[in-house]
Amino acid sequence: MLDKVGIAKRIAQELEDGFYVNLGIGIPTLVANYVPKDISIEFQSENGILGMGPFPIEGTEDADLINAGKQTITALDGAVYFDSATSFAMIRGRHVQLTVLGAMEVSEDGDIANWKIPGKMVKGMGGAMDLVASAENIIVAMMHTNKEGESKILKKCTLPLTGLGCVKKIVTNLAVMEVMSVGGLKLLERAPGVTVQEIQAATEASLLVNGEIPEMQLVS
Amino acid sequence: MLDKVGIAKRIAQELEDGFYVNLGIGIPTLVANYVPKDISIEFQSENGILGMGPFPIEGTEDADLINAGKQTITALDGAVYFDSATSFAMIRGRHVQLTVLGAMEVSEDGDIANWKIPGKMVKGMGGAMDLVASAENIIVAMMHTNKEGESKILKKCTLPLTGLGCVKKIVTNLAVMEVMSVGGLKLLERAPGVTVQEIQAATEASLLVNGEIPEMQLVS
Amino acid sequence: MIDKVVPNVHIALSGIKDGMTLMLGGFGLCGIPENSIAELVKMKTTRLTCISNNAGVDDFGLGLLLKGKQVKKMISSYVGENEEFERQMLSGELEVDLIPQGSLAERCRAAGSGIPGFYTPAGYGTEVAEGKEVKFFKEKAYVLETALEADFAIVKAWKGDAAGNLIYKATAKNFNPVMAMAGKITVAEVEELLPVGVLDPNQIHTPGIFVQRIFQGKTFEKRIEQRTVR
Amino acid sequence: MIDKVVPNVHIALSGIKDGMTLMLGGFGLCGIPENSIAELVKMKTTRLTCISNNAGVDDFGLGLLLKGKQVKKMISSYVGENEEFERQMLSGELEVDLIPQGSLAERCRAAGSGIPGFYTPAGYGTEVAEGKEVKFFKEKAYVLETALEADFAIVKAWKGDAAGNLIYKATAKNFNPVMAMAGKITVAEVEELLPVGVLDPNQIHTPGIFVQRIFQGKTFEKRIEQRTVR
Repeated sequence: MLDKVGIAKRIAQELEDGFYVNLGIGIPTLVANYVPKDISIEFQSENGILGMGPFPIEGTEDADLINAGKQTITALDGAVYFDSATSFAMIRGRHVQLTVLGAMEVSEDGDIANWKIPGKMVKGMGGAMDLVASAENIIVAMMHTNKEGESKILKKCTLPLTGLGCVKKIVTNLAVMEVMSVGGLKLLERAPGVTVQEIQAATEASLLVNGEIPEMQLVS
Repeated sequence: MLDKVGIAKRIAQELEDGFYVNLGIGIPTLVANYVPKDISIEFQSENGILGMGPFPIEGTEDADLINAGKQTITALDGAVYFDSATSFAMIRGRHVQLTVLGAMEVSEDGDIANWKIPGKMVKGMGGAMDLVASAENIIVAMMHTNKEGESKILKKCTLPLTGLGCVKKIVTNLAVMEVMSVGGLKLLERAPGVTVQEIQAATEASLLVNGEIPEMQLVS
Repeated sequence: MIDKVVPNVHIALSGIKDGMTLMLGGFGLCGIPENSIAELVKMKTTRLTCISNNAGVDDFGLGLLLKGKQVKKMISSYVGENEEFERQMLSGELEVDLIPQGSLAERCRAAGSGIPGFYTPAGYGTEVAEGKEVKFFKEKAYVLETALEADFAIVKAWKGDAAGNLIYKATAKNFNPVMAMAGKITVAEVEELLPVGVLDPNQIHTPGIFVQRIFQGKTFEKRIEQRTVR
Repeated sequence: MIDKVVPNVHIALSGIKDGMTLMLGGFGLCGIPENSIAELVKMKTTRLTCISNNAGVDDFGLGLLLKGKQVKKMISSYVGENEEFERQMLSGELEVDLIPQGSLAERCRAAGSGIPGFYTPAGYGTEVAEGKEVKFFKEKAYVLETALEADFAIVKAWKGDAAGNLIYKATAKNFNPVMAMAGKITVAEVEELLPVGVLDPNQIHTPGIFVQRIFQGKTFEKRIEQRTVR
């Protein structure tokens, strides 16, 4: 079974040379720490920066330079700042190749719910609805089950949707799954030490298990 | 009767302090030479400059600095360059207060035709359709009649339209007329030495003549 | 040159009345018009509709207007970090309209650009699209979103000149340029107000035509919401 | 940093094939991608659809492609200054689609922004609106215009860096930034190609994400169409 860092490491394997990538808050943010050394990636933050660098060295924080999580950041050489309309032109116009987001629920049709729990304080969708409706490639990073042990990978989402039929791949603490174009999920990989039966037990959605399912290969 | 310079001088009286103004090619361009000294105006050219200055001094022409008529120009202090989408955001968004355009025909409903003569080579509408559809205040600068002496101020335009019901005022070599909100034109001023009868004879459109019509006051 | 300079924030905001709709630039606490917000608190203007990506924190940014119960309605994409906001929203005192961030930005730009409506994929199939026209282009569904106008747009820039030309710094740009286009009256507060002719006309982010009033801000605290270091 | 530099115009334009749709930046002869146009002449690619505000003059700019009968269709707002153009158009060899200039610019931006359609007042009540959907907003009529895509967008900038970031000069900016957003593949030719890190990230007009290939142009004649002096 993976921890959050393990999920991030596995998602980092999905990065390809030349990708512009938008990382959501939470587990997705950790992906930036595990970019393979031999490829070039640029991170876009929807508040208006391309070429986002690491957090600043203490004492050099700049209130005018933050990421979408409102954290102080730095800019790499070649970075560029832009306004919010241009930022979402990049996202909606599919210039960003990969979006990694967290989710509360994902359905077997690739629906995603990650912004609202009825009865609880709603903070808003931020840029999530634009991101999921637009990106060609959306990977969800999430825990497979909730605190009560119930599956978050469902036949149908029960929470209000963020987007319809948009998730392409799901990476959880237990497995890597693909959303098939005909609907339904296909099990691609098992987390280290996790059996297919354990994954099936934790998954409410239809899950196609075809042949031998390999264990994830994670470099430390 | 006015010449082209006279028409330009009369239109210059319509300028108000703080106006951003777009001048079309031909007579409208001349208006820039007669801006009253006591007001501040800025000229927008739709190819991407605000704060357009006079033509350059010989030897200082810059191929990268032109107006919408493709003429070399200069930029005043406070000028700014922008792309074509932003330029038409200014125009469509009604940030430009006054547009002065030439026309082949204008109707009593404020329709304007100035881009196409069937059977002749069509060069295109350029920015004219955006300008007429968007501007709050459009003044047409034109000769009252064509070379055959026929009225260009008509009940209905005969040529393909550039815009529907958009002209607010017409300044010709003979008269100043207003397009009334109920339709029909109202005669506001006579050119020096021109009688109301001469104007009526040269105008096919319905022309309201109410009381004494003053002669234009042009400072030289 | 058309001079847009006003001597202070008081005159810059004159004309703002109870019940008006204001746009306020910024993302989180980054690039917000601090001086204008402080003046709005003093003015005690009420029943405001505020269009802003976020709602500030309890004791800074738009949180200050919420504290004084000056806001009737917030139009935002994310309103997380604010307890008073939560209290007023849950008690029904405060109306909240949540809009996807990209749609919010584009709706501001549309208003400033004379485009009354446009189609976006964002929100299709969700409650955000309820009651909105849906149209298919190349077999994909899009939602019609409309221009979002404001009586006043209040933005914050880094440098500006008397003609109203503005330059923003780093990610403090965010919503400021699109909101600057959308206000019936746009007010800009700047860190540095320069004479006309100093700014390079190639480097201006917001052309002065969009700005009606500009003033030199007195103080910029520029509070950091999430100070993170290596 | 994602490196976009290609060594020359030949490699920059590889993949352009007969029958493709190209966008070409520029207004008149100002800010046109001269080096790329010269290469297209050499490539002898035919049946091109060219989206460009103007069509050049007889012996420069897009006029060179027209002369070689490489263009099947022009999509432009104004095509005045070109005798060969007139001849081909009147003889029916050349299709011409004339679009209001503001709609042309916005349709390019829309394509690059993932907005499949928007409403504009331009052309309502004229032949430009024939067959197009009309919708009323606040009792005013608007026409639906759609995104305009291209296989390749070819733009010309003043300065650029290896990441594809671009800065334009003066009114040579014009259609270049919106077309740069709209190409499936966007090629930028620049007067000055600089190492990454030299350009101020606050002053970039076209973020490198929109550009797939960038090269240093060999020669820039920058011909003046209407030399006017005081």
